[in-house]
Amino acid sequence: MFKYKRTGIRNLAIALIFTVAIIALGAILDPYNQGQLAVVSMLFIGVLSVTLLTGTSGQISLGQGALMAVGGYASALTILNLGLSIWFALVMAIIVSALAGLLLGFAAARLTGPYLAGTTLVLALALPSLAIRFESVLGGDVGLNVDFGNPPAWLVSAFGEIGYEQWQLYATVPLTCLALLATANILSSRTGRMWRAIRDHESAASLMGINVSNNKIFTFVVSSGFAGLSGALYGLRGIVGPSVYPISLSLLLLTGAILGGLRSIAGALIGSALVVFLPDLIEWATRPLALSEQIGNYLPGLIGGVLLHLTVILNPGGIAHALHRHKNK
Amino acid sequence: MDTALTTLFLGTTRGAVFALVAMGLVLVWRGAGIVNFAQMGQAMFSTYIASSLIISGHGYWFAFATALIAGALLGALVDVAVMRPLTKRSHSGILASESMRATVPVIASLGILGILQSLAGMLWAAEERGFPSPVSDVAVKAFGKTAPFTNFDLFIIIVVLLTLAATTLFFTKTGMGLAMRATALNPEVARLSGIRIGRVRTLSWAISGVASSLAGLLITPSANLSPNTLDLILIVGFTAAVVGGLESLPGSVVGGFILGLLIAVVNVYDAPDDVFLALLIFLLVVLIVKPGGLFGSKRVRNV
Amino acid sequence: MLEIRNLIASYGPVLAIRDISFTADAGKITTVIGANGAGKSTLLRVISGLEPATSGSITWQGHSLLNKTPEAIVRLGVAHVPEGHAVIASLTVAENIEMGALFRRRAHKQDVRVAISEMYALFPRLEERRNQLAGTLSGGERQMLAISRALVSRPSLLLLDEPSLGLAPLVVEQIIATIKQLCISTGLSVLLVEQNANTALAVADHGVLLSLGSVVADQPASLMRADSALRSAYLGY
Amino acid sequence: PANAASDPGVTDTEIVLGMQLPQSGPASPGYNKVDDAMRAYFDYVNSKGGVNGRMIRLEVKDDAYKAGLTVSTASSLINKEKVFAFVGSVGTQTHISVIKDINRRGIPDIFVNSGYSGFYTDPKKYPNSFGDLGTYVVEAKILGKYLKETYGDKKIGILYQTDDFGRNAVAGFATAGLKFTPKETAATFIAGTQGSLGLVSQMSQLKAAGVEVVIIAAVSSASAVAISTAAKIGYAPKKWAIISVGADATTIQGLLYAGGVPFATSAAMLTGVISASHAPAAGDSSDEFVTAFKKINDDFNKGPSKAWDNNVLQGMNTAYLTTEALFGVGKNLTRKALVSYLETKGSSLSSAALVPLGYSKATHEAYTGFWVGAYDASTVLKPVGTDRVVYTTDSGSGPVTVSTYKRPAMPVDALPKGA
Amino acid sequence: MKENSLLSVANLSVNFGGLNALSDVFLQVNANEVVGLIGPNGAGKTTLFNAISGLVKPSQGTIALHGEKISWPEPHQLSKLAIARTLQGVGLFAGLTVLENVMMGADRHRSSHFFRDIAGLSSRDEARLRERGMQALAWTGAHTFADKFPDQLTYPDSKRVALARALVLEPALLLLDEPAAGLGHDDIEKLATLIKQIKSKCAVLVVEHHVDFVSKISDRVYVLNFGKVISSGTFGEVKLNPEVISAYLGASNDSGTSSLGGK
Ligand SMILES: Nc1ncnc2c1ncn2[C@@H]1O[C@H](COP(=O)(O)OP(=O)(O)OP(=O)(O)O)[C@@H](O)[C@H]1O
Ligand SMILES: Nc1ncnc2c1ncn2[C@@H]1O[C@H](COP(=O)(O)OP(=O)(O)OP(=O)(O)O)[C@@H](O)[C@H]1O
Ligand SMILES: [Mg+2]
Ligand SMILES: [Mg+2]
Repeated sequence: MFKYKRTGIRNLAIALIFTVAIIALGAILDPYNQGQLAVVSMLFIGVLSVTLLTGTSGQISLGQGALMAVGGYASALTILNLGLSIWFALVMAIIVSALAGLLLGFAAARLTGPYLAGTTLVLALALPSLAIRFESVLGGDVGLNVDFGNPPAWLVSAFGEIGYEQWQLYATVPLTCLALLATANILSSRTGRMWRAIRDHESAASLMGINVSNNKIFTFVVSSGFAGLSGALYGLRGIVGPSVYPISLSLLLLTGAILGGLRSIAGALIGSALVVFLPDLIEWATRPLALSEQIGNYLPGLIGGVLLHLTVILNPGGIAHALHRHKNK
Repeated sequence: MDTALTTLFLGTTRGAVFALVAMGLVLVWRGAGIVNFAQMGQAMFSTYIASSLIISGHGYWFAFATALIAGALLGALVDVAVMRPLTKRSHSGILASESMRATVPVIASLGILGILQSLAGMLWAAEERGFPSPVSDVAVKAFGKTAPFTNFDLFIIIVVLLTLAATTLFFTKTGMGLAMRATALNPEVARLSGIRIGRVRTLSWAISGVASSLAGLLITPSANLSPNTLDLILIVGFTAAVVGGLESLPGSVVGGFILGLLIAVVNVYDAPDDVFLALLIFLLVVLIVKPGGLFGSKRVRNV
Repeated sequence: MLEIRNLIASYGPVLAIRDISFTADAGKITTVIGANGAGKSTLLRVISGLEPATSGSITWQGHSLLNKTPEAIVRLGVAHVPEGHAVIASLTVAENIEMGALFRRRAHKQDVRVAISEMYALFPRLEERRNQLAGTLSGGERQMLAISRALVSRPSLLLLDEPSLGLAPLVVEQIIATIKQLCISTGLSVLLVEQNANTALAVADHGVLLSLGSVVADQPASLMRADSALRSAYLGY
Repeated sequence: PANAASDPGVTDTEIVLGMQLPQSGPASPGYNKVDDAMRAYFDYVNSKGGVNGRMIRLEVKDDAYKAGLTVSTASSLINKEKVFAFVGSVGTQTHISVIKDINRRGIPDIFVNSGYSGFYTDPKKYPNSFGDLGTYVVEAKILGKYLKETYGDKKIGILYQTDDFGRNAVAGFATAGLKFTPKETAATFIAGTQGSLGLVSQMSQLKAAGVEVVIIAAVSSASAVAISTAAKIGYAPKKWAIISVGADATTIQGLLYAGGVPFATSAAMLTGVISASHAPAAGDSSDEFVTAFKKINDDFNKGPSKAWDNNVLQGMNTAYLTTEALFGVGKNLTRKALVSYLETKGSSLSSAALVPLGYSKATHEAYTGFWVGAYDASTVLKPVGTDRVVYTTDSGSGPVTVSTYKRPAMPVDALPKGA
Repeated sequence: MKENSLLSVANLSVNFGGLNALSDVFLQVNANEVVGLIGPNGAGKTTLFNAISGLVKPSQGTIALHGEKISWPEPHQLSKLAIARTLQGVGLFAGLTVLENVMMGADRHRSSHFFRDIAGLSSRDEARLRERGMQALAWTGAHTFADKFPDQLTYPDSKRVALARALVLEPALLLLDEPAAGLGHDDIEKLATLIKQIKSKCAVLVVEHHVDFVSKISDRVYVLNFGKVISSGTFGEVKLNPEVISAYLGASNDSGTSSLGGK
């Protein structure tokens, strides 16, 4: 029994180790890969939102990209219109996207499987047209310019010259760490257990006194908060606009979650790294073949599709599951 | 008045194509219990095949028939290569819960979509293409006035209604139709009843492949063909299918026409920018008011 | 004659059937009894092709049933009513019954119609509910439907997995009587799996007692019924 | 801060340039030819010994028109490929996501293939970014003036895509005095949707409103759909006018051909259609630039489709300008030097264009002039009058005047050595 | 109506379209009493359960708990009303361990909430739930496989877990729908013993076709036929009722029940 008492501390330790590892890795990588690692950290949060929503509570969303967009716009508007710092903007992003998740959740709670998938897909499609509809506020298709700005002076004086990509990474990692910790805590506590129960057997869960529809909505809210944070960070790389959050972004998150392992945090990390580095990997591997551009450009899409397909057929638990069978079931 | 009439016709003809897409979705749903998000990828692929044939000098109807056959083959291929292995998996681990069993095929079909679009990109991406229509696509003239629809529009509507009639009869009146429904609903019991579920499933995928290829062939003449153009149609078609209840073929057709009209009305009386927003709102309203769709069976409270 | 030789089957690492051999005579009721988890249902599932066998042989009237799909096995005249209420909830009662006869609909059009009406005669309750969705039937009604679905294919071998489950005593009696009747009049062979050893042995001609996936007794039902030592050793009473 | 010794991407033997554009995905058709054309021209330059002994290498990254990806591909070009400068990047929405970063790093961002005026009109904001197209506003002002003068008595309407391109065009027409009423003489659609949803309601709307002159501010694939749709619904406006981006005859005819419209028919449909250009028409075989570029394209283009069209001409011209500027800066090639060269001498760079670049310390707008033409029966854009009159104006509210620029002749080896 | 009755159903009718699944049903369950509900297939037993647990809406009549009328409760409110119900079949959560399954039932006694969970501050509460879960498992004799997953259990064992999960809710009324179905003789015996023990904790209403089992465990039984109560009383009383014999037990009652219903 004793070991259970310490899950909170164990999770904290894991999150801190993760942070230190990423920061250390960031220090030795070249700027391009620092940037890529920053994207991994950002999308990791987004993939965690899928882990929570789909892996834990069994609801599928093809519209996480749209919720990322909500977070992105909320933070951009906070920065540009209220003149507040990016940290405050990120909090706003979480709050506003969680509210959007609440709205969506009301519909989602009544839907299952393919219905939910399709509805969220329509959402992903429809949301960008809001940017055009309310062009004066949301900047139309040109979007809103925001960025991470420059690293604070104390950081530079402590660590010396910090490149832009490196700063993106360092600014993101603490938030990723928090998201990781929060997810780990949710999964190892009653909340996560409750969501899993709903996923496995709705009516049995309701007989246990769980208000199934409220909890499904709530899962959407929490997951949307994660997605919003991820989207805000993603937008801070340069711009918040419709072309930053296309439908394919939602699919990218899902792909990452599936490839890595839908039910585990490690899987989410592996999956995010995979989707970000896959194109680089493919390019590196096919360079000797001197493929034509037309083939080369579509190759990541093809291989991504094939991987997704093979994972689902051969190993639906994803890489994490293959590495560590029977855990995090 | 004139505008209203135009809107009505526009909505009806567009709606007919959406109906066809929705029917393709419903066919697979009823035959295999899966919503096939790769469907318009398949349609795109077979339309490209037709287009390449036409460009290289073959006749339209030859290309048309080839595309339908290609659609059927692609549908069958998707079934054999993807969905069969998926259904053979034991229901343990991640597939232990029903919600995941409903989710995983969706993901698999998205994988197929990615593969098809990338392949089409590699093969044909250099430019966007037009696509010809089989019958005169020029506004019908009567009593010295131009009607707001073309022969091709009439052709589409007739094709859709015929397809609806044929498939409805097929499902409700034939043994194969019953076999398909049984297979989708409970494969184990179906097999124990002597139904060859492998064949039945493949057949329903093939039929759906034909329906969606047909949709591809009929929609591209009024638009263009590129690896991604049919994505939007799929989303509209999906919405139509859900509005119709996903179970019911007539429902999907009605859903298609409703959405065609909705989109026409938004286009004409509001702004095209709002089409997808309108789609989302409409879908949400339908699902909240009638979660099973307009024609879906009422879901009972159940433990 | 159903002949099973050295049959082994497992679920992954779990060995559910370890080396089973016995024969079931044509036109007779053979009952397979045993405690929970003895492997009774697995045995039936292997015979009907739902689960693969690891090794061994199963032959029915000279046809090997091994490595055949369930749908092929049904066509050899082997019908299986699995555990639980195996009906299709979203189809109507009539459609469920019709489904059982689908594969014979071309070759035996006339007879299928007759078979269907026989089922309604057997279970009038189902006729009343013809157009109701099977999912809204009561538990017992569903079991009746499952049995009808199997019988309507005019099987020569019927695999029944706990048919009494959820049925009122009266109905159980009636079903057993019907099956017995069919055995006599049409030469139907039955492999009956039951928890309820007494009921089963009372109607069966022959009994096979399983324990932990192996056959521990294989003898005429009347003998087995009388053997209280056997019962208390393997069935707990 | 760049200095001669340490500027990346330049060695004694090589200059590395970077470009990003949508080569795959929904936004790629047409544009995916620009990079192949540029590379063909650079290969030609290299075959002639390069620029001051340096071979030009063009690194191209596909961003699939996803701005999120653009940030990564830009970083890859900067940090991995270590490009000296960005050249000819395509895509307004995607370029916005990186323009600030590129400028902050002091990397030249030259000949950007976007007509969005926001990139160029304030050099203090983006000191290193220079345009390559005339802005949509300029073109619309000039085209608008012509249409108003010629068809002022007719009902004029517009079909435009609701993005910066369409809206800039509408703004330009408004400056020229052409105003449109939404839902009546102005029809809109979301960029990219015409490929799947068609434009029937838009064309029906214009028809119902009795529009006699239809302006199209959309990409070529949409123009093709618009024109063929109008034919289908029995709508025959007296005049079509298409903004140059959407008026590539080759693309339109190709689309229509695949749609079963023979080239002869589509040529007839296009005959008389009005458009504008800052350069000679792609089909103008009497133009020395066109013939020279066409030959280079035939000899050097290795892309999947090297069919000659406006996109190829545009790519060739961009590469030509780039070569000219690199020669112009001279042996001591630094980023600072390139930027200051373009700012001070850029306006005297010559190219196929019939107007000079508008570069100055005050603005980095590219071409400030257009000539108005109409397609002839062989789908070559011909001046509307007897002579080609090039007009010039700015992206603001300045007047439209006749340009006096005379394009310098092309060097015989098609290699510009700098202004 | 008796004062001390825990559950009292009065005058209850349920219709499905034209079908009267229940008509004018009166039924009472007192505290610490096991009441059996028997009747032919389709008599309306499950429907009565469904009405009590809010899954079908009665067309008339009242259902009262501790004398207070309840109507159309949402399934998740049942546990607040101190009603627990097992599912026909088993209905365990496949992705949760046995212990976690039971901890779900203990949830009613939690003191943690989302924000404490997300901050990682609920380990003490977890420990408490775990302890309760283990107790309940021990009660039904299922504690030895606390860390297994449901698909690793035998059928009788998973039934035990399901029972533990219902008991840990500490219900006042436990509804059991065919708990003995599919169980072997031994396990039925054990279940019967268990239910007799449960009686000290709560009242039990049980639907079962296993007549022997019903006779063994129930203090009183109600017999339903065609939606109506045709008889009630101790099992010994009702089994002599000719109507019950002809509708349910069968004519061969004396010899038959023993052979059909077990030993
Ligand atoms: N799907 C499965 N996966 C893994 N093991 C299984 C599976 N089904 C059954 N088993 C195991 O196989 C063994 C035999 O099970 P089977 O269902 O055949 O027994 P049974 O005699 O029919 O029992 P019951 O009377 O409970 O129906 C048991 O140990 C059981 O736990
Ligand atoms: N949703 C429904 N729609 C229509 N009829 C229904 C519905 N639910 C139940 N019925 C009918 O009501 C009757 C009573 O069903 P119920 O399930 O209560 O029977 P039961 O007594 O539990 O029988 P069993 O012992 O066989 O489980 C049955 O005839 C059944 O067909
Ligand atoms: Mg069994
Ligand atoms: Mg019941």
